[in-house]
Amino acid sequence: MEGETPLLDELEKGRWPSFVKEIKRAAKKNKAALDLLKVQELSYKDKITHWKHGGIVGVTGYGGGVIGRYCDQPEKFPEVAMFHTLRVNPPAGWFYKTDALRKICDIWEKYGSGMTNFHGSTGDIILLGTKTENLQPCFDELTEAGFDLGGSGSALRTISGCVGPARCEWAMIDTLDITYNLTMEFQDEIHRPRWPYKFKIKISGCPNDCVAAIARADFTVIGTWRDSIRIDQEAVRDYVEKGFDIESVVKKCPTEAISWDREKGVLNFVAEDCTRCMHCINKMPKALRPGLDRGATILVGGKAPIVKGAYLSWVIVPFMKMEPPYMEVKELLRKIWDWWDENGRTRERLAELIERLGLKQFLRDIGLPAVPQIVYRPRSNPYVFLRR
Amino acid sequence: MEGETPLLDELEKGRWPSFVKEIKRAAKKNKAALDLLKVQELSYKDKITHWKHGGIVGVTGYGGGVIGRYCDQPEKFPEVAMFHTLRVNPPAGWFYKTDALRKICDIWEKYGSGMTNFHGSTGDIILLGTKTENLQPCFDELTEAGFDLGGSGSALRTISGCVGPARCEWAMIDTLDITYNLTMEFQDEIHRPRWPYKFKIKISGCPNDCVAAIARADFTVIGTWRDSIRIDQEAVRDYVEKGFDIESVVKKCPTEAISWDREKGVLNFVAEDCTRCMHCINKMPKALRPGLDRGATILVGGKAPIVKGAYLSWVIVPFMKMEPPYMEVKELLRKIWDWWDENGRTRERLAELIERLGLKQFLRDIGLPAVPQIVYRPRSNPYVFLRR
Amino acid sequence: MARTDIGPPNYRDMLPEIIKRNYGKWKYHEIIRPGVLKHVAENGEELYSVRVGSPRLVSVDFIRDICEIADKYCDGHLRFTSRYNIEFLTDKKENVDRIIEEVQKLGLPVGGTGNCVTNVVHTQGWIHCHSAATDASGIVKAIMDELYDYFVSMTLPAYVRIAVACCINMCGAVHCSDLAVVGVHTKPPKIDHEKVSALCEIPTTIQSCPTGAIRRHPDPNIKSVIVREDLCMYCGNCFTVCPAMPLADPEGDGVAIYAGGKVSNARKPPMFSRMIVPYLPNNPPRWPEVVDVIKRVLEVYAKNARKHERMGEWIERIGWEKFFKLTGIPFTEHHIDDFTHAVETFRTTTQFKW
Amino acid sequence: MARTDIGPPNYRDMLPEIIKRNYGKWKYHEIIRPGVLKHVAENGEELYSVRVGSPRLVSVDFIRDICEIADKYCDGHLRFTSRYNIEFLTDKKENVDRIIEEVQKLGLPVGGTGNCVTNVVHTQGWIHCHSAATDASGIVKAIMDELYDYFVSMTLPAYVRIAVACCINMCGAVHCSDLAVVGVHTKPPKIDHEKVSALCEIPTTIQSCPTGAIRRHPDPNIKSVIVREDLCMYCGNCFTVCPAMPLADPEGDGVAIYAGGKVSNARKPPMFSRMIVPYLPNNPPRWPEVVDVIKRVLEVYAKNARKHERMGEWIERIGWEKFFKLTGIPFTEHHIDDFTHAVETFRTTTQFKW
Amino acid sequence: MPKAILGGIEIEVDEDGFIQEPEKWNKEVAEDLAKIENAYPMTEEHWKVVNYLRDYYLKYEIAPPIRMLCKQTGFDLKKIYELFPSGPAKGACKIAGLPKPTGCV
Amino acid sequence: MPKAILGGIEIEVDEDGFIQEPEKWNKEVAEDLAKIENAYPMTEEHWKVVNYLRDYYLKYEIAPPIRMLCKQTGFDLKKIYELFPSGPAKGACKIAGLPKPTGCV
Ligand code: SRM
Ligand code: SRM
Ligand code: SRM
Ligand code: SRM
Ligand code: SF4
Ligand code: SF4
Ligand code: SF4
Ligand code: SF4
Ligand code: SF4
Ligand code: SF4
Ligand code: SF4
Ligand code: SF4
Repeated sequence: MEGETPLLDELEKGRWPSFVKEIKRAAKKNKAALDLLKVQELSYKDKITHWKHGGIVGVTGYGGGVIGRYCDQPEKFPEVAMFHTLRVNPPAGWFYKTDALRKICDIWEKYGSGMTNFHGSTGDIILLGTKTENLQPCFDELTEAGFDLGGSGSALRTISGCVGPARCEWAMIDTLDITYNLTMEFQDEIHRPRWPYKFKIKISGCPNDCVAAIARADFTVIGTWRDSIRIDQEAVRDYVEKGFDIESVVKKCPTEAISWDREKGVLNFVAEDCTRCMHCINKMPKALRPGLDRGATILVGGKAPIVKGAYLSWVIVPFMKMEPPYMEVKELLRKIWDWWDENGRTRERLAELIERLGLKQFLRDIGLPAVPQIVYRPRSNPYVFLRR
Repeated sequence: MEGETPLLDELEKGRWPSFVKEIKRAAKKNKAALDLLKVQELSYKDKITHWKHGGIVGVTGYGGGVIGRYCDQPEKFPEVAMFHTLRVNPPAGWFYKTDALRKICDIWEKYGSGMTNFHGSTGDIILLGTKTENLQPCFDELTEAGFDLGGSGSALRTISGCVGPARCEWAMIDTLDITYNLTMEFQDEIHRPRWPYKFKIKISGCPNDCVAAIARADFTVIGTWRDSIRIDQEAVRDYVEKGFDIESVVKKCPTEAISWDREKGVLNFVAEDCTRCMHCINKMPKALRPGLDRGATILVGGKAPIVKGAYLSWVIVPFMKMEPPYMEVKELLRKIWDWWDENGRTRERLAELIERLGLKQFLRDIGLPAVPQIVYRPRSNPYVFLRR
Repeated sequence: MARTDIGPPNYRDMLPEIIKRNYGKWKYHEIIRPGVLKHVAENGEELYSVRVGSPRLVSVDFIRDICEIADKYCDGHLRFTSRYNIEFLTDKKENVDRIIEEVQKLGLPVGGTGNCVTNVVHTQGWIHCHSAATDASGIVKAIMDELYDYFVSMTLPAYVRIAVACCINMCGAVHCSDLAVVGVHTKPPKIDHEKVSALCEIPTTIQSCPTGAIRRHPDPNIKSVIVREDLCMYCGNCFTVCPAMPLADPEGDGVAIYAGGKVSNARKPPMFSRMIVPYLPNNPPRWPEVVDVIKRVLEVYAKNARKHERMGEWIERIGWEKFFKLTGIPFTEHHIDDFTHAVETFRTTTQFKW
Repeated sequence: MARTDIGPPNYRDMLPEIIKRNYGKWKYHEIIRPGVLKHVAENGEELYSVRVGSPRLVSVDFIRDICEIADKYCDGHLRFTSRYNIEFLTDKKENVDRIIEEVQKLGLPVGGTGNCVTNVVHTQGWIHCHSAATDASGIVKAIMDELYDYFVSMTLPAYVRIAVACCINMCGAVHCSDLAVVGVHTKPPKIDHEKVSALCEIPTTIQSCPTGAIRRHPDPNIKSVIVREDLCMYCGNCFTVCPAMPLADPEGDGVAIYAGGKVSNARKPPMFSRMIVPYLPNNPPRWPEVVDVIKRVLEVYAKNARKHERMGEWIERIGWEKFFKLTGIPFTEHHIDDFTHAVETFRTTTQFKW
Repeated sequence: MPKAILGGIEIEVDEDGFIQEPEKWNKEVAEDLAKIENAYPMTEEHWKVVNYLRDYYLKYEIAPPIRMLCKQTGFDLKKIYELFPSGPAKGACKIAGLPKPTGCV
Repeated sequence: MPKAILGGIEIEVDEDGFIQEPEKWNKEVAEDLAKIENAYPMTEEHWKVVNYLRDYYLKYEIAPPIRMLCKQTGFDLKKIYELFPSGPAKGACKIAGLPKPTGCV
C-alpha cells in the first residue's frame, strides 16, 4: 500500500485525525476499502469523481435507504465496481451503548467495506460501500441487531433532534422523544418514497438550534417558551463579581429587553420586549433560565439551494404545546404532506411550492391562522389576491 | 352654486385650506371650473371617477406634455367634455418671480379652467383642464412667456432637484444647475417619447434626499462626500450646555462612528466607520458639517409598483464628481438609455429590465466597475452565470 | 409656429438677491418657530423662509394672492417646496411676522417644518384621473383637518410624511411614506369585448398583466381577451393599456393604508411602506374610517417612539407584531405578502413578541 | 424475510444511568476546559462530557477504539454530536483526565466547545458521490490541520462553524455557516445524445433547469436535449435527473468560498452564508489557496469582531465593503447576485463605507 | 361614438379622431387623416412610415417600438416629427389606422 | 453496457438491470424482469400497474407521480409494495421498461 497513493499520503500528515489513515486501516483487512483508496487517489490525480450517476438498488419491501453507486472504472477497481451505501437510522440524540455499536461494526465488516460515516449530514449512520448481493443479508442482520434503514429518495428522511433533555438544561421540549415517536409513527413514509421530493424533519430543544433545523428541515420544530425568563439576581451579581463582562452581553440583546443597573446590581428585564433569542441565557447559564410555559415554534421550508435557491424555515405556528403522543404535530404533518403531494411538482420542495402558491394559500388550505408572528413585516406591494 | 354640491361643501369646513373653496373660486369666473365642481360632486355621490380613459392630444412638434382627458357624461357637463391638462416645466427648485407666475395665471385664465396644481408630483406646474382647440394657442403663449412643456408618455420626465445650494448648507452638489443643465440638454428626450416607458431623473443635494429621488427616479443623483465630517467641538459643547440631548443623537448613529465623551466634552468620531447618513449633522447643524471632497452617488431604478412591484433606487456609481457641464453624467445617461431602449420591453422600467437581465449584465454593458458599495451583501446562492 | 424646446426659465433669473449672493455658501440653519427657517450664510447674512401649507389644487387667484404677499415682503420672489408648500423668502427678520399675519388672513397655515406632519403628497383622484379608485384631494383635506395641529407644531419624535394616491400606480412617493393611503380596486376588470378590438392591442394587453391572468378569448371569432379572476389582484395595468377593461366599481373601490416607509438616508436606509389595512370602503366626503386609522397610528407612534425615530424605524425596532398590538389594527391573511419577492418577508427565526 | 419498519433502537435504552436519572432536570452547565462540559442537575449530580474530534469517515476499528474507552470510563455509553464529534459521558470527574489521555493516545483532539472552530460538517466528495466537483474529506483535513489550535481552544469572539460541500447541492448546512467551502462546476453539461433517450425523461430534464436553459433537440429525430450555455450556471440539477449530462471537468471544477452564515437564533436571526470567493481551482491534496482564504478570514474576524459577535453579525455591522477591504479579498462582478431574489441584495441607500 | 367622413366614407372615430373601424381604412382615409394631422400631402417618406406601421400592426397586432420604427425606416425621430408634426403616436399611428396608443403618459 | 436475455431476446441493460433499448420491451420481457424483481407470476393487478406506467410514459415521456399511480390504479402504496416488493421505482418501472427513475435519493 505504501507509496502507491502519494497524494493521499500527504493527508496522513498534520494534527487533525486523518481519514486516509482510516481507509488504510480498513484496507488492511478489506479489498473494497483498498480499491476505494485507489479510486480516491485517482480522483486526486485526475481532479474528477470516478463514481457514476445513480443506481437503483435496495432491499425487499423498501423503496429507499440504499444509495446505489458504481465505479466508472470497474475493470481497474473491481472491488468497488458496485459500492452502495446503506443509511442506518441512529438512535435519537446519537446516544449508543458500545455493544450496539460493536454489532454494527461486526455486520459491516462482514458485508461491507468496513468504512463508515459517523454520521451522515442528515444524521444517519452511513455504511459506506457494498455490493448489490450483500444488501439484503446485511439489512437482515442489521434488523436482527435492532437497527433499521433511514430515509432516501422522495421520502421522509431520517429525523433528528438535538441532545435535548438528555443533557441540556435548555431543552424546552423532549427532542429525543419527539424524534423517536415521529420516527416510529412514520416508518412507512420513511421507507417508501411517495412524494414529489424529499422531506426532512429536525427538532431542536431551544432557539440555539443545535441540529441546524431552521436551515435544513422542511419541518422544523424548535423549543421555546411564552412566559418570562427566570432571573436569579444573586447569581447575576456573582458573575459580575467574578469579573464577567456583563455589559458586553447586555449590549448584544437584540431587543434591548435587558439592561444592567450597575448601582443597584440588578439586571433589569422587560419581559414583553424579549424575543427569547437565548443570548443572555447562553452567556449566564447559572443566573438566567428560560420560562416555564414551554412548547415549540413550528417552521417549514428550510433547504439547500437546488432548485430555486436555499431557504431558511418560515414560522407557521408561533407556539404549540408538545406533549406525547404529539397528535397536533402529527396531524399538521399529514395535512402538509397531503397538500404538498397534491400540489407539488416533481422535485419541488415544500418551500418552493409555498413560494409558488403563496404562504396565504398554504395557511388557508392547512387551516392555520394568519398571525403577525409569521412574517417579519407585512407586504409592501398593493397586490392582494382576493379571489384566490 | 350654493347647495348644489352638498358633499363637497362638507370639505369647505375645517382648518386645512380647502380645494373645494378653490374650485368654487375659479367657478365664479369659469364655466369649465363650474362643471368640474359638478363632476366631482357626482363622483362623490357615485363613488366612481367620471373621466374616461386616455386621449391623445398635443401640440405641434411634441409627442407629450399634454394629458388628454374626456368626461364620460359630455352632455351633462359640456364644459369639461374635453378637459386636458398641460404639464409645464417649472424653474429648477420651484423658485419663481411673481411676474412669471402672474403670466401663467393670465394665460391659464384665458385658455383653461383657471385651476392648477402647484405642483404635480413629478414637479410640473399642472394646468388643469382645457379643450383640444386651446392647446396650441395656450402653448404658444406659454413659450412666449418663457415656459415650455414638461414630459409625459414614454419620455424623459420633467427633472427635479431639491432647493440645494440656493438655500441649504448641505448641498454637496449644485442641484439646481444640474437640473437645469440636464433639462436643457435633453429637451428632445423630454418632448418626444421614444423609449419603452417613462424615465425620471431627480437630484438631491445630500443623503436627506428632499426630492425623494431614491424612491421615485429611474436615475437618482444624491450629493455626498468622501472625506471626514467637519466637527466644531466648541459648538458641540455649546449645544450640550444648552440642554441638547446629545446621547439620543449618538445612540441613533447607524455605524457607531460617533460617541460622546462626557468627561472631556468631546464628540469622538471614527471617519472610516461613518457612512455619511447625515443624521448627526442634521441634528447639530451648527456644529457638524459634511466633508469637502464632494460629489454624488448615482443610483438607478426607483419607481412605483406597476408592473413588477415598487423599487428603491440601486447604487451603481458610489461616487462621481459633479462639475459642469456634467459630461460624465450625460454620457452615462445616454448609455443607459441606449441599453434600456435596446433591451427593454414595452412598459418595462429600467429597474425591471435590470432585474430581468441582472445587475452584473447591466454594469458590464454600461462599462461600470463592480464594487462592493453597489450591494448590501454578496449573493448567497451559488448560481454564477459565467457565460452570459 | 411657436418656438419649441426652449426649456423652462433659467432658475437663476428667479432667485432672490440674497440667495444669489450666498448661493452655495450657507453655513447652518435654525427653525426659529414652526414654519419659519432661518438660514445663515458664511458671511453672516440671514435668510428667513416662512413655510405655508397649500391645498395644491388651487385657482389662479390663489396664486395671485400669494404673489401679492411676495411682492410686498419678498421683493417679488417665492418658491414652492417638493411637497407643495409655499415658501416666502426674505432677508428681513421683521417681515416674518407680517408675512405670517397676511398668510393667516388667507386662511393658510404656517408650519410644515421639523418634526411635524408636513403637507400631504397626493394625486388627481376623481378630479382628473380615469384610473382613480378614490379621490385624493378629499382624503387629504379630511386628514389634514384632523392633523392640523401637527402641521403647525413640531412635537413628534421625527418627521412624519403622509401621502395619498388614488390608485396603486402611486403617483408620488406613497410607497415610501411614513403613512400612506392608496386607492384600490377590488374587482377584476369588466371587459367590453366589443371595444377591445378597436381600442386595444391584444398582445400588449395580455403582456401587461403581471400575474398572467389575461388570455386571448377562447372563441377565435371574438377578438378580445378573458381574465382568470383568481389570478387577478386588481392592479389595473391592463386598463392602462386597454381602455375597454375598466376596474372601477362603486362597491369594490376603496383604499388601503400603509405605514413605515421613508426616503431619507438618515439613520436607517430608505424603507418601503407596508400594508397595515388592506381595505376600507370609500366613504366620501370625509372618509372617517381612514382618518381614524391615520390619526390612531400617528398618536400611538407619537406616544411610543423614541426621539429621532421615524415611523418605520420605530416599528422595525419594536416589531410589526407589537405594532399591530399597540394600534389594535387587526392582522389578516392579506397582510402576508404573496407577490414576487414575498419570501423576504417571511419570518425565518423564532424571535418574535407576543 | 426480514422484519421491516422496526425503526431505530429506542434512545432510552442507550442513555447512561445518570442521564436517565436527570433527564429533563439539568440546571446549568460550565465548560471547565476546552472540550470538557460539566452539566449540573437540579439535584446536584454532575455529568462530565469530553468532546473529541473525529474525521467522520472512519473505519469500524475506529469505532471499536472509542467503544473501548467508553467501556472503560463511561459504563459503555457514548454519543456523537450533530457535528460528528464524539462525546464521552461520565459522572466521575476523575475519569475526565483519563479519557483525555486515552483519546490523545489515539491521536484525536479534545475540544470543539464554546468559542472555537468545531468540527467541519461535510459531505462525500470523491469518496462516494457522482455529483462532486471537489473532494470534501481532503479539504476538511487540510483546513483542520491548519486550524487545529482553534479546535482545542476557546479564544474566538464567538462560535465559528465551518462546512464543506462537494457540490452546490450543499448536503449539510453550508448555506448557513460562518465559513463554507462549496464545490462548483464551471462548465455546462456535456450531453451524450445517444444516452439521453435511454436514460432520461426528457420533460423532466427540461423542467429541471432553474433557468430554462434546456430545450428539446431541434432535430426531431434526435431524442435528446440541448443547453443554451449563456443561461447555464452549472447547478447540475439536470445531471441529477439525467445521467447523460455530466458537468464534472478537471479543468472547470473547483470551489467557491462563503462566509457569514449562521443558524442559531441567538442575537441576530439565522443568516445565509454569502459568497466571498467565486472560484478557486481544485488543488489536491491540500488545496492551499482554499486553506489560506479560510485562515485569513478567520484571523481577520478574530482580530476585529466584538465579543459574542458571530462572523455574519460582525460583517453586517461593519459592512461587506469593509469586510472585503480588511480581508483583501477582491470583489468581482460574480459576487453580485443575479438570481431570483437578487434585488434584495442591491444597495438602496447612499450609506456605505470606503 | 362620433362619426367622421374620411376618404369619402363615414367612419366611427373616437374623441381624438382615431378611427374605430379598422377594416374601413384605406389610402384615401389615410390621406384625409393626414390633413388633420398636418402631414399632407403625403410623400413617399410618409407612406414608408405609414406602411411600416400598418404592416407591423397587422403582423403582430401591436404598434412597433419607436426604436424599431426608426431603425426600419431609416428615419431618425427628428425626421419623423418633420413628416408627422404631431409625432409618431398621435400623427403617424392615427394616419395608419392603428388603435390609439395607450401606454404611459 | 452489459446485455441480458429477457423474453428470449438479447437486450442491453444497465448495472441495475433496467433495459436500455426501450423499443425491445414486450410482455415477455416484462415477465422475465418480474422474475428478477420478485413480482412473478404477474397477475392482472400487476399488469394494471405496469400498463398504467407504460401508457403514461409513452404519452408524457415521464413516469407518473406515485400519488397519481395510486389514484389511477386504485391501489394504495402498501398494495403496490405487495405486488412489487422492490417498490414502484425499482420494481414496477423496471418491469414496465421505463428509464431508471433518477431524482433524489
Ligand atoms: C424645502 C425642502 C426641499 C425642497 O427642495 O423643497 C426641504 C428642506 C429641508 N430639509 Fe428636507 N426638505 C424637503 C423635503 C424633504 C423630503 C422629501 C419629501 O418629504 O417628500 C425628505 C425625505 C423624507 C423621507 O425620508 O421620507 C426630506 C428629508 C429631510 C431630512 C431627513 C429627515 C429624517 O430624519 O429622515 C432632513 C434632516 C432633518 O431635518 O433632520 C431634512 C432637512 C431639511 C432642511 C433642514 C435642509 C436645510 O438645511 O435647509 C430643510 C428644512 C427642513 C424642514 O422643513 O424642517 N430633510 N426633506 C422640502 C420641504 C418639503 C415640505 O414642504 O415639507
Ligand atoms: C399628474 C400626476 C399626479 C399628480 O396629481 O401630481 C400623475 C398622473 C398620472 N400618472 Fe403618474 N402622475 C404623476 C406623477 C407620478 C409619480 C411621481 C413622480 O414622478 O415623482 C409616480 C411615481 C414614480 C414613478 O414614476 O414610478 C407616478 C407613477 C405612475 C405610474 C406607475 C409607474 C410605475 O412604473 O410604477 C403610472 C402608470 C403608467 O405609467 O401607466 C402613472 C400614470 C399616470 C396617469 C397618466 C394615468 C394613466 O394610467 O395613464 C395619470 C394622469 C392623471 C391625469 O389625468 O391627470 N403614474 N406618477 C403626476 C405628474 C405631475 C407632474 O408632471 O408633475
Ligand atoms: C452537542 C451539541 C448538540 C447535539 O445534539 O449534538 C450542542 C451542544 C451544546 N450547545 Fe449547541 N450544540 C451542538 C451544535 C450546535 C449547532 C449546530 C451546528 O453547529 O451545526 C448550533 C447552531 C450553529 C449556528 O448558529 O450556526 C449550535 C448553537 C449553539 C449556541 C448558539 C451560539 C451562538 O451564539 O450563535 C449555543 C449557546 C452558546 O454556547 O452560547 C449552544 C450551546 C450549547 C450547549 C452549551 C447547550 C448545553 O447547555 O448543553 C451545549 C454545549 C456547547 C458547546 O459545545 O460549547 N449551541 N450548537 C452540538 C455540538 C456540535 C459539535 O460537535 O460541535
Ligand atoms: C450522504 C449525504 C452527505 C454526507 O456525506 O453526509 C448526502 C449525499 C447525497 N445527497 Fe444530500 N446528502 C446528505 C445530506 C444532505 C443534507 C443535510 C441534511 O439532510 O440535513 C442536505 C441539505 C438539506 C436539504 O435537504 O436541503 C442535502 C441536500 C441535497 C440536495 C439538495 C436538495 C435541495 O432541495 O436543495 C441533493 C440534490 C437532490 O436531491 O437531487 C442531494 C443529493 C444527494 C446525493 C443523493 C446525490 C444526488 O444528486 O443524487 C448524494 C449521494 C452521495 C453518495 O453517493 O453517497 N442532497 N443532503 C447526506 C445524507 C447522509 C445521511 O443520511 O445522514
Ligand atoms: S438546541 Fe437548545 S436544547 Fe438543544 S442542545 Fe442546543 S442548547 Fe440544548
Ligand atoms: S433572550 Fe435575547 S431578547 Fe431576551 S433578554 Fe435575553 S438577549 Fe434579550
Ligand atoms: S437634499 Fe440635502 S441638500 Fe437638498 S435640500 Fe435636502 S438637506 Fe438640503
Ligand atoms: S453621518 Fe451618520 S453614520 Fe456618520 S457619524 Fe453621523 S450619524 Fe454616524
Ligand atoms: S395615482 Fe392612479 S388614479 Fe391617481 S393620478 Fe396617479 S394614475 Fe391617476
Ligand atoms: S387588473 Fe392587473 S392582475 Fe387583474 S387582469 Fe388586469 S393586469 Fe392582470
Ligand atoms: S454535496 Fe453534492 S457532491 Fe457532495 S455528497 Fe452532496 S450531492 Fe454529492
Ligand atoms: S447545469 Fe443547471 S443551469 Fe446548467 S443546464 Fe443543467 S440545470 Fe440548467
